[in-house]
Order: sequence, then structure tokens, then C-alpha cells
Amino acid sequence: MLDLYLFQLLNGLGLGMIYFLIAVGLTIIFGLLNFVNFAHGAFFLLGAYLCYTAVALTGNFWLALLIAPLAVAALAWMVERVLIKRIYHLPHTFQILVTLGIALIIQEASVLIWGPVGKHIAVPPELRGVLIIGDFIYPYYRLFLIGFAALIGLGLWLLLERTRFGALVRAGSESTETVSLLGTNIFRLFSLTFALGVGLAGVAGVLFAPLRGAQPFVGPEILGIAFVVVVIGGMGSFGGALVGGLLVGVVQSMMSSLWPQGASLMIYGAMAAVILVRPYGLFGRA
Amino acid sequence: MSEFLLETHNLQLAYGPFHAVDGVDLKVRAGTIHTVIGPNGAGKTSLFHCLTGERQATAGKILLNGQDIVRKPSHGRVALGMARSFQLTSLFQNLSVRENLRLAAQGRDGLGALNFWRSVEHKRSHWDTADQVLERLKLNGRAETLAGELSHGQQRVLEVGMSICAKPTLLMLDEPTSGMGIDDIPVMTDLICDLGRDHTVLLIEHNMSIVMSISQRITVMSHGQILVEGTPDQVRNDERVRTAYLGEAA
Amino acid sequence: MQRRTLLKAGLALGALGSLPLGASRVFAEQPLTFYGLKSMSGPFASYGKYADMGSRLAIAEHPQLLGQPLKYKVIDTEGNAGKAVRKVQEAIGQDGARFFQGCTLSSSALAVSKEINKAGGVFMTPVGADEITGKDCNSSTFRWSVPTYGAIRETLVPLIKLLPEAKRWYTITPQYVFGDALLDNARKVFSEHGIEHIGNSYHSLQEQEFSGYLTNAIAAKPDVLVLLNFGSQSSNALRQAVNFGIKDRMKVLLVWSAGLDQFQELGSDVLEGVYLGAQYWHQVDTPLNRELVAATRKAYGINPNYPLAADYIGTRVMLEAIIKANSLDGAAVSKALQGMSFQGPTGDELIRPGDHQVLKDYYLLRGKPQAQMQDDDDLAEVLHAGRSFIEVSQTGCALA
Amino acid sequence: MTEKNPLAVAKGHGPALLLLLVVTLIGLPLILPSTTLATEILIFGLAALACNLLLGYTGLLSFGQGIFFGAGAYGAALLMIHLQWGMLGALVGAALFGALLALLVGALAIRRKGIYFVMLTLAFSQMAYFLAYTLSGWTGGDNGLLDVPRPNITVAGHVLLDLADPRHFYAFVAVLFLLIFAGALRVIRSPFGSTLLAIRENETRAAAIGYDIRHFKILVFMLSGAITGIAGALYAMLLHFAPLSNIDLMMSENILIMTIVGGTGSLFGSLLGAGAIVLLGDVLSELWPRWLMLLGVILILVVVFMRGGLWGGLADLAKRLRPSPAVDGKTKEQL
Repeated sequence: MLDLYLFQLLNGLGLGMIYFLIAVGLTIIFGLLNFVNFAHGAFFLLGAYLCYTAVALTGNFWLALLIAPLAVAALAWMVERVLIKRIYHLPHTFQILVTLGIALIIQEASVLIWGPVGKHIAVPPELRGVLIIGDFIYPYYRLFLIGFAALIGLGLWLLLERTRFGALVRAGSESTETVSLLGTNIFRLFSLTFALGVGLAGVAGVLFAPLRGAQPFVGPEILGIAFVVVVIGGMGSFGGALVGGLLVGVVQSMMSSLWPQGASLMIYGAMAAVILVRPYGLFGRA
Repeated sequence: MSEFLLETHNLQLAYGPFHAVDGVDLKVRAGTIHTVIGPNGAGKTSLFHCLTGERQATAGKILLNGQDIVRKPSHGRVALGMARSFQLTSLFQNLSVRENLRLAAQGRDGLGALNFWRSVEHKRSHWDTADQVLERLKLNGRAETLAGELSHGQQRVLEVGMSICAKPTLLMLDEPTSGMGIDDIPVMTDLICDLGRDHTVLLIEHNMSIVMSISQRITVMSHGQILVEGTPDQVRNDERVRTAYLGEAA
Repeated sequence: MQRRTLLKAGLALGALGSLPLGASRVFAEQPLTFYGLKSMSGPFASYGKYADMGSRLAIAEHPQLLGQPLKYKVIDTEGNAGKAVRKVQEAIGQDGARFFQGCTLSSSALAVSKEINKAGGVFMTPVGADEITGKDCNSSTFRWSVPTYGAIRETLVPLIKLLPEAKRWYTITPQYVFGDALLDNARKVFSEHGIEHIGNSYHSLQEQEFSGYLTNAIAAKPDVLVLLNFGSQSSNALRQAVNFGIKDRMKVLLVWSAGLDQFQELGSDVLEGVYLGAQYWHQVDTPLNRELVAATRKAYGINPNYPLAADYIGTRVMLEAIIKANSLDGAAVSKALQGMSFQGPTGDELIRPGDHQVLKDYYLLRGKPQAQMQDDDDLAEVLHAGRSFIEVSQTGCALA
Repeated sequence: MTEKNPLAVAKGHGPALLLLLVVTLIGLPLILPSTTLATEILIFGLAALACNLLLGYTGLLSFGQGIFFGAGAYGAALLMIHLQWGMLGALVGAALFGALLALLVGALAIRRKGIYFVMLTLAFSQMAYFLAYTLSGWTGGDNGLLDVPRPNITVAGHVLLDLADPRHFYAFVAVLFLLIFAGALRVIRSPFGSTLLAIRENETRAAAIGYDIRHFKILVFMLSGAITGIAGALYAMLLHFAPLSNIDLMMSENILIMTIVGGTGSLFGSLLGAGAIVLLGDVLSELWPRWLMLLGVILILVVVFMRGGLWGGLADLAKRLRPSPAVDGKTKEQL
């Protein structure tokens, strides 16, 4: 029986890395642009569908992993130039409404393009099969996801903390004037950041597709997970998204052995408790 | 009853090891205009926050009319006769000037304002207070203008004016001239002198000439502590004050 | 002042109630309209689209009914039970609607059936809730799909016979009314056949991540894993189970599959070797099914799937009953439907008078490997077909 | 918030607004194809109006309105089914139940501000949904609560109004709407209501002039919860049915959308918003199953071009059509 909880713990950590991947784009956009993106889940599902199309056309999942997120990011960049940049200055309420509108449009457009029935995306042949350690079984594909999520996390950290781009973006989130004085086009910087955050949703969508398929109505669920993770970790906190993701993953996995019906109650309860007790999340700044 | 309207005893505000306010014993005599000055970072604003309840003091007492109010939240201090203005203008921008003042007058009702069944028209006294203050602020002509549409100087005047609507005994003004143009400043000093006639005023101010011309008592702060307290002349001639300010200038 | 305005306004509105608003149209002469309740928009759009195709096929067979032109009208239930009920009320109240077929969600069907019954209409539905022909049955409502009892019997029992070595079975169940009904029935079968039910994992209504439950199941080392969920939950559970290599360690049975559209989504990768329960399969060789497959291919260029077949036969049977009753009166048509036997997609089918349940076959299929597939839709083979229904007296249904 | 003043101490507009409302209430069933549709619009109009008290007048974006709507529906239904309560008793019960839950949710949620407040209401909304589907013995779980009665209005055993007739039920809901609307109008012009606006405009200042913000927020939450509860109860009576979807996040989202499309800070706007969204769904879903896409476009357009919502837009239009300087442009936006 203890074994089972150990398995659930391991499985939960794996799940947590996936949740981190889902949430990290949201937290970047919130942290750096102070923008609440309720369309995050919709961009995720777009990533999954584009992956399906790319796989169908090229027959290669790895190519899809490259193309689909770029396409999502490109779309996000355009949406930012046309629409989002007009609403950065508005209260969060209005940002929520506009992005809710975007989410509806993406969802319905996906049904129009790919039909109401979901699509299946196969696990790439290189990663089929399972790792067996004693009684513990874990699919190679999920192992790959964990590693990939860690890599993405590391890459993002380096990008934001160690490069000029990252320094500018962080400075811009404190004071737009400073960055403008440095001669940098702050709006281009914001566009890129937005595209980056949304592109990450696309990456998550692609990587999640072999586990979930591409389904048009998955957006709200993914958005919910992303927000729970981000709020628990601390909105805008990079490390928080990681810890939040792991926490949610472990809780969810453990609950499936302990009290499965209550998994979602626990997760949302945890989110409420964190906000009440530590309003800026476990790792957030005031 | 003591001769002091406001007293603090060993008041402290600590952020971890850093003491922004470090054992301050401030005494404000009723009926005076009392100013707190000090170089940047001296702890004036932190002291002010403790007095208004915006920050919870970490130690010490605040006595208003002999009653310790250190644990009272800021809204609770209004009913005891304390009112304040903000350094950065903080008005109800989308409401009319008159409504701003009426709301400030109504604030003294405390939970009475939870009445959701009576019309606001019902409470004539708040309207009367608002109109009186309008006159005193010389803003009668702009009564129905939205507060956000006033000129900057007028907004500063309204900012101060809102604090007298609750008919406080102690008026606390946080840099009332901050950001005001040179032409508007006399209006403000006149207003403060006028208010000093029927209120005790505690002022935090940067502008030395104003401080010297209108204050009866001045407290100089440095490094979270009181450096000197006295009349304007005493302060002006105090060696320690000079070094404190020179240190800042250097 | 305000009070008086209010008083007057109140009186004016009160008087409104006595006006004969919109009532005139109810009695107007009009062609016979048949209503299809389809989830065209919203999260169940995938179902409504095919269901609507099915009804249209049946309607096309009868340009005229009892000498009147036959009209077909879709009511979009938006996958939302509240909207469905309100729109049905509107159709009944404004247009005197009587004949309804369809619904995707059990909740919609249950609530709609009450409204239609009150209005003396007729309603045929293929939803999963046993209450439709159980404790919430009524004289107006008929159900085509096999209840949970039959779905469990006709999959578990043949599979137990097929796999005599498999003694340890594990279930994954969604925790709501429908899932519990399946689980209760499964438990009975297990104990009757000396099967050890070594464990069950409940999951919540919205769950889509099954790795935790699969971990539970793997740890229990069963011979057969039985999935009692349906729709996208069953797709994801199955997909993730295959991902966990479960097919190599145990047999997998999905009791309540959606049929062809779900199989098309998952593909033979996932389905190969998986046992699947189904209400309908397009390859079944019956006279009516041959016709239906031909007609569907002709009209839409696809093979019929479950929503299409279910709503086709539901609509068709209702139209036949109208002809048989030679009346547009709801009660008369209901009467004609009771005990009616007809050629259905699963062979000879019969409407049981006691609870208005259609008696028809349920199938046990097995996913085919890619190499053996004759065409894209040849995703599974039929292992067993049969019908099991509880006695009317046990359904909890009391028809007035 | 960037809206213009929704309440410039309105004087004398009450009767005019109520007259407009009465005309609308009488006209609605005459214009629309069905009375049940009109009833649905009024019910969601109530819910949007209640949401507006929070969003438009206090600046609180609550994703928890579905909790109160669902609670009202279940509460009233259970009172009628198990305790055989009559119409008025059930409505009062629903209002109390809604207010009680709003007290719970509000008291916790208002401890935080901005996005954290929003997230708290969202979390509570999810938890309430979970409870509703777990307590299936009471709520019917995902099958919904069936056989909800719609009791007639009786006085001493005599049926005063037979509500089984959809037209009578509409009239009843319309009268109720009128009463609640007038009540809400009164509330926003009370000391309490004027303080809500102050809180919306500037919380810090409101606290500094003596208001204990928490009490005001909790009270407005309770009022909103009570009205939303009544709306939920009426919806259950309209449908004879309380589906689980009453209490889900989509319901909260829909109520919010109606409020904002109609115009925040305008009570009549809430009715417009509810009307627009319900009608849009009803008409467009017949024509084009992907109509939600259009709803998305409308949401974006409202925020970018017409932040005052439909009411604000109509007011602007009226101003432009009547350029006479005698008309004070602002009065149109006051309510």
C-alpha cells in the first residue's frame, strides 16, 4: 500500500512538470505585462490542433513540435498588435473580458476547421513503451515530457535572467519609461513577450496532445489548471509556477488513491486557502 | 484631560531589523498648527502612516484625547475625530465635487451609512456640511463638476477640504502643497491658516518657507527619531537641524 | 410619488397576464412539424451534428404524412439542459408542438420528457439515463438505447466466457448517477460469475487526467480493466491507459463506447485488442441496417455512427406510429408505439409496453489491428450480440 | 474604472426610468415570439442586475454569481418539494439562502482585492459546483433536480393567479422584476449605495473618511446574492427543473457577460444585456451553430469601442441625435 502512495507521488511529480508547462506562459504574461490572459487555454488547444494538422501533413511529430508553437506564437503576436496592446492599460476586468472573447472565437473556429469530433495524435514512435522499475510503470513519453518541461524551464530562466532581452523585459515591467529611454521600442518588447507566453501555451498543447488528443472544448479546463498553479505559486513568479505545478500534480495524483471525487475540491480549496493565507502565493512578491 | 490632543509614547514601526519609526514621543497641543519636518528618509511619512492607521505600529502607544488608538483601523479613527489628507491626490474622480464632500461628511456616521433604504436626500445635514465646506474652499462654482475635471490646484484644495467634512478635532495633512504650482501655494497656506483657527492641525511638509510661516510648533525628525522640537525660531537656529539638512544636501 | 408609479405599473403588468398574447397562433392551421432536439452548438456539438443527419434521413422518407406536408424543425439544445427545456416549452406553447425526438444529455432528456408529457406529446430519446424508462418514466416518453443493465450484461458476461482465465477485474467509474448504475450492475455480474472485483477507482465528473487512476489499477494487478466512463473521459482514459502500456499487462473493456465516431478519433493504434461495448455498429448485418448504411453513404458519404442511427430509427419509428395511429393526437401515437415491433438497425426490435423501453441488441466488439482492416471504418469486429433487460417490475417505472 | 459617472446624485429620473421599464415589460412579450423567452430574459435580467450591484457599483468582479443562482434554484425547489412551501415562501427562502451563501463567499473573498478577489470567487464557484454534484441525493446530481413545482399564488385557499399559464407566469415575474428594480434603484441612491460608488472609485480614500469597507462589501454581496437567488428560483420554476449547469462556472460567466454587454453601472443596462445575450443565443443558434464565435467578437467590440455597454451606446446615440445644447448629456448616463 505504501508503494502505491510512492507511485502516486512519482506520478504526481511528473504530472506537476506538465502542469508547470501549461502554467508558465500565463505567469510570464501576468508577471511581465501585468496582463490577465483568459485565452491561455484556447491557445493551448490551438497548439494541439495545429500539431494534429502538422503531423497529418508531415507525418513527423518533432516537426509539429517546432511548427505548431511557432504558428501559435505568430498568431498571438498579430492579436497583440491589433488588439491586446490597446487594452494593457485597462483594469483586469476588461482584459478578462476581451481574452474571454478571444477564447470563444478560437474555440468555435477550431470546431469549424477541424470539426466537432476530437482528433487523436499518436505518441511519436521513438517514445512508445514504458519504463518498468519493480512494480512502478511509467510511459517513456511522460518521462520525456518531464525532461522537456525542465529544459524549457531552464531555457526560460536563462532567457529572462541572463540575456539583454530578459533584462529589458523585466525593466519594462517596472517602468516603461526607463526602457523607452534606453532607446528600445517598448511595444515591440511587449509583443514579443506576449507571443512568447502564448507560444508556451502552444508548446504545452502540442506536448499534451498525445495524452489528451485535440478537443475543442478543453480550453476552460486547461485555463483552470493554469490559474490554480499560477495563483498557488504566486502570480508572475517563475519558480512559483514550478512549485505550484508540482504541488497540484502531487495533490491530484495522491487524491486519486485517497479520495478521488474530492480531487478538484482539494485543488480549488488549496487555491482559496493560499490566497487567503499567503495572498501573493507561495513565491510571489507583494 | 491632558493639554495635548495627540500624544505618542515610544512609537515604533519596524520592518524586520530596520526601524522606520524608532521610539517617537510626539506631543501635539490642542489648537495649534504643528508641523513635522525632516530630511528624506527621516521617517516622517512612516510616522504619519502609524498615526492614520495605514500601518500598524509595531510598538508603543498613540493617545488621542487620552484614549489609546494604536490598534484601531484607519476608518475607526475617523469617528474619534481624526481626519487626514493624502500626499498624492486621492479623490473620487468620477463623482462631483459636492458628492465628494458629502461622502466625506457621511463617513462620520460609521455603520449608519449602511442604511440602504433611505434616500441620500434624507440626511440634510451632510448636504449642508458639503455646501459649507464648498464655500470655505471657494469651490461653490464647481460644485457639480466631476472631481477629476478640476485643475490640479483645485484638486489639492478639495483633497484638504474633504478631511474637514467629518468635523474632526485633529486634522492631519500630508504634504498638502505637494506638486502645486508656485501660484497656487498661497491659496493653500491661507486655507491651512484658516483651518488652524478651529482645528488642531498636524502637518507634514517639505516646503520650508510654508512651514516657518504657518506653524506654531515644529518637530524635526531624523533617522526615525525626534531630533528637535520647538517654535519656528528655535528650530531655525538649531545647529543639529542644520547639520541634518546639510548632510542631506551634501 | 415613486410608490404610486410603482403601484400603477404593477397593475398594468397584472392586467397583461389576462391578455391573449400569442395564443392565436396555437390554433392556426399548419403543416405537421416534427421536432429534433439536437445539441448543434456547445460542447456536445459532435453528437448533435450526426443525430440531426439521422433524423433528416428518416424525415426524407416521408415527404407527406397523413396527407399533410411533413416539416422538420431542429431545436438546438446548446448542450444545456435549461435551454433545451425552455425551447421545448416555447415550441409547445407557441406552435402546439407534439412530436419530439433526440437529446444528447440525460438531464435534458429527463426534464424535457416531463414537459412533453404534460403537454400530451410524444418523445423518443437515445440517452443513457435509466431513469427515462425507470422511476421517471411517463406515458409520452420512449427510449431506444439499451439501459446500463443490458450494457453490462451483454459485455461482461460474454467476455467472462471468452476469457476463462481472467479472474481479477478492476473498474474505473465516474462518480455520478450513470456511472454508479453501471458499477452496481457490474458488481452483480461479478458475484454471479465468481469473479473477484479487486478494486474500483471513482473519478469526478470533470476528470480528464487518468494517470493517477491507472497507477492505482496497475498496482492492483488485475486481469481485466473495465472502464465505466463514456465520451471524452473514456477516450482519454483509454488513450492514457494505452500510453501506460496497460494493454500488454491486462485486457481492457470499455463498456459504454460511443461507437464509430469515437473509434475514428482514437484510431486502431489505441483500439487494437480493446473490448468495446456498443449500442450500434454499422457492419451488423440486418435488413434495416443494410438500408441505413446505403442511405447514409448516399446522402452524406459516410458510414452511420451511433447518434445518426439512433436518431434515424427514433424518428422513423415515431413517424410509423403516427401512420399506424392515423392520428396526430399525442395519446393515440403513444398508444400505437406501445408494444410496436419493427425492423431496427439491430434486427427485430420491440417497444415494451410496460416501461416504453425498446428491446434491442447490445454489442461486444473488439478493436482490430490496422493490418486486418478492410477500410478506414473497419475498426472493430463484433464478438457478441444479445439483449438483456430487467423485468418491468424492477425498473421502478409505473406508467399511469 | 474608466466609466463615466453612473450616478451623479440622480434626482427626478426615477419615475422616467420606471416608466421606460414598464413600457419595456409590457412590450417584451408582444414583440418576442414567445412568452417563455421573455420570461427567461427577465430572469437573467435580475441576475445581471444583481451582478451589476457588485461590478458596476462596487467594482467587484465576481465569478461566483452562479453559486447564488444555483443555490436559489435548489433552495426554492427543495422547499417546495419537501416542505410544500408556496410560491412566496419559496422565493423568500431562495433570497435568504442566496444571501447566506453570499455572506460566506463575500466575507472570505473581500479579504483580497483585484485579481486575487476574482480568483477566490472562481475557486468558490468550482467548490460549490462540486458540492452540488456530490450531494446528488438533494440536487439530483448531473441529472438535475426534476419535478420542480410552480405553485399558484393563493390567498386563503383561493387561487389568485394560475401560474401554470406561461403568460401569467410572465406577468408575475415582470411584477417581481419591477419591484426589485425599483428597490435596487432605491438602494443605489441611499447612503449605502453612494458609499459603494465611493468604494468603487477609491477604496483607500473611502476608508480614510471613515467607512469600514468590509461591511459595505459584505452587505452588497448579500443583496446581490439574495436577488440572484430569487432569479435562480424563478428559473427553476420556469423550467420545472434545476439543472446542475445552474451552478457551474459557465453560468457565472454568462451573467457577467450579460452585465457588461448591457452596461456596468446602469440597472436598465442589465436588462438590455440579458435580453441581447439570450436573444442572440436563441436566434443565432437556429441559424448558425457556431454563434458563440460572434459572442466572442461582440465581447471584444464592447470593451474596445463601447465600454458603457449597450446602455452607454444608446445614450451616446441619443446625445448625437439630439444635439440641442439644452439637453444635459450626462443625465442620460446617470442610471
